[in-house]
Amino acid sequence: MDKSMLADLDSLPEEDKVRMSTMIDQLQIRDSLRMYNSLVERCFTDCVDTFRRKTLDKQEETCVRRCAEKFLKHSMRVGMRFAELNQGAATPD
Amino acid sequence: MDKSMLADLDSLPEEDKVRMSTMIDQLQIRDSLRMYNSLVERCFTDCVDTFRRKTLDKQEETCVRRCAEKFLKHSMRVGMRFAELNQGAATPD
Amino acid sequence: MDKSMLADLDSLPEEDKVRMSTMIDQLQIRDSLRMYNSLVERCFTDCVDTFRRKTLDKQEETCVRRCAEKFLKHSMRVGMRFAELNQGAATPD
Amino acid sequence: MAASKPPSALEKEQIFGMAEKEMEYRVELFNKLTQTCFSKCVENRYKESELNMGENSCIDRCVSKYWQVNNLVGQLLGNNQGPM
Amino acid sequence: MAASKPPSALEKEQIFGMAEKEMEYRVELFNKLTQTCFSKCVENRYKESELNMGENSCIDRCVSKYWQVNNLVGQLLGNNQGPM
Amino acid sequence: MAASKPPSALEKEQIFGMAEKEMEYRVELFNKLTQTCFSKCVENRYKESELNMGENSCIDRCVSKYWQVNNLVGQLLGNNQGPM
Repeated sequence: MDKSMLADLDSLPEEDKVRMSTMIDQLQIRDSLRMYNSLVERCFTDCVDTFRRKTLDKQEETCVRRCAEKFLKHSMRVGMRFAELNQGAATPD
Repeated sequence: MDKSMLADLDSLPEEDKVRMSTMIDQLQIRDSLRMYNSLVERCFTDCVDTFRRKTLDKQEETCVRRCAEKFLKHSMRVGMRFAELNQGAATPD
Repeated sequence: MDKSMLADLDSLPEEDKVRMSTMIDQLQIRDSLRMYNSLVERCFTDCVDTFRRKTLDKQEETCVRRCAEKFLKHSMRVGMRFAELNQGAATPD
Repeated sequence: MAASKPPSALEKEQIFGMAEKEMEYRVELFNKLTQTCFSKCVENRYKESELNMGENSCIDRCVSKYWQVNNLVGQLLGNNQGPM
Repeated sequence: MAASKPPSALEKEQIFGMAEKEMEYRVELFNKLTQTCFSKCVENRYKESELNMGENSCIDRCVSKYWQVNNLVGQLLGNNQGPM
Repeated sequence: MAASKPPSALEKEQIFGMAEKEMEYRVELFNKLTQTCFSKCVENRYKESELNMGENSCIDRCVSKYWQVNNLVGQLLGNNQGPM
């Protein structure tokens, strides 16, 4: 969001700020549900390849657990780097 | 949707129930259009690989028909299994 | 959008036409931002494969430039063909 | 609960918003499951338009396993039955 | 039609909603077509920034065939010109 | 700016709409970056649940390079810092 837009937001009355923060909350909920669905899809695709039984075997379950943990750690690391770059973009440098 | 949320919905006046059912309809329309687009993309990708002419040849057309029919049958089967699992999840098991 | 729907729109008062054109503008903005994100993802995936340094080397940068230019030219060409087909679909032919 | 005072306009927006997100989530889960199991189970030469027995049983097991992966990941993230 | 009585608020919402879904559908169709034909027709080493003749004619034919597949699938699903 | 007259209802809709599109854009950028760098950097046999040193440094460089590609494409399209 660039600064002129934020200036416009400051001039909005209280009820609009509430509306804006509700919108942000809703987008974050949608975003985390999407990330969840993508994580499930990726770990399923990478870990489950045989369909002779209808339940996960031990090996598949271990694979899914590790995949999910790795993905979450990865995602947090990317989030930190991404935030640094976003801040850096606002400074002269 | 969990039960507490449904309880909240029950306490809403008639006009909100109409609004909710309109929202559900709209999401279902959007969903079926997206599924349609995905089906077209998949069958095109799997069946069409040569671009020496601008019209589908007989073989490509047959492939697309079978692909679409298979996908629809698949999708219906998944829908039934998915519904069973959704119901099972609500019971003690 | 088929004609019966457009006929309905004609019968709407001025403020609704404004609302409709605002909606169209918003969808176009969202669309071009999505296209932008897809372009970045594709060119990154096709051009960047080594991670021994944290900055793009000359070769990667050249690859990304060409990829983006090709994609934009491709996208414009597809847009023209797509528009022709859309118009053709509305005429008897 | 039905006897409690009616929700405010803002609360209503939040109820509608949550219901919408929840539905979008389920639709997306279904769509990803459908696409993934089609890729895993259905041969993509399309020699016939019927699903054969092998494909059908593969689909059933694939849906079942996908569901388990969904629940397993939900547990890891700290709730019991998926994200909601 | 323009002379008929004005639509109610709910009818208006439905008209707007349908128009929005229809536009989203067309945008998504265009985007998928663009991505798919780029993958099928454009060499991904990017040795130059121009599309060559072979790529250009491949793109034209790819768009045409994609359109036909879209219509063919629409017919199979029971309407004549795609989903709308 | 804060002293100028308050925006009209339509202007407000446009401000909210633009802010929403901008946020959706950033979320999508982050998601694509996350998925792409996971594919490029993390071995997908999942022999352990920790990211090892090689993976961690690959991720940092991948994020940095993705960011540069994003800016480079933004410049090509005629603005200086990405699409907004």
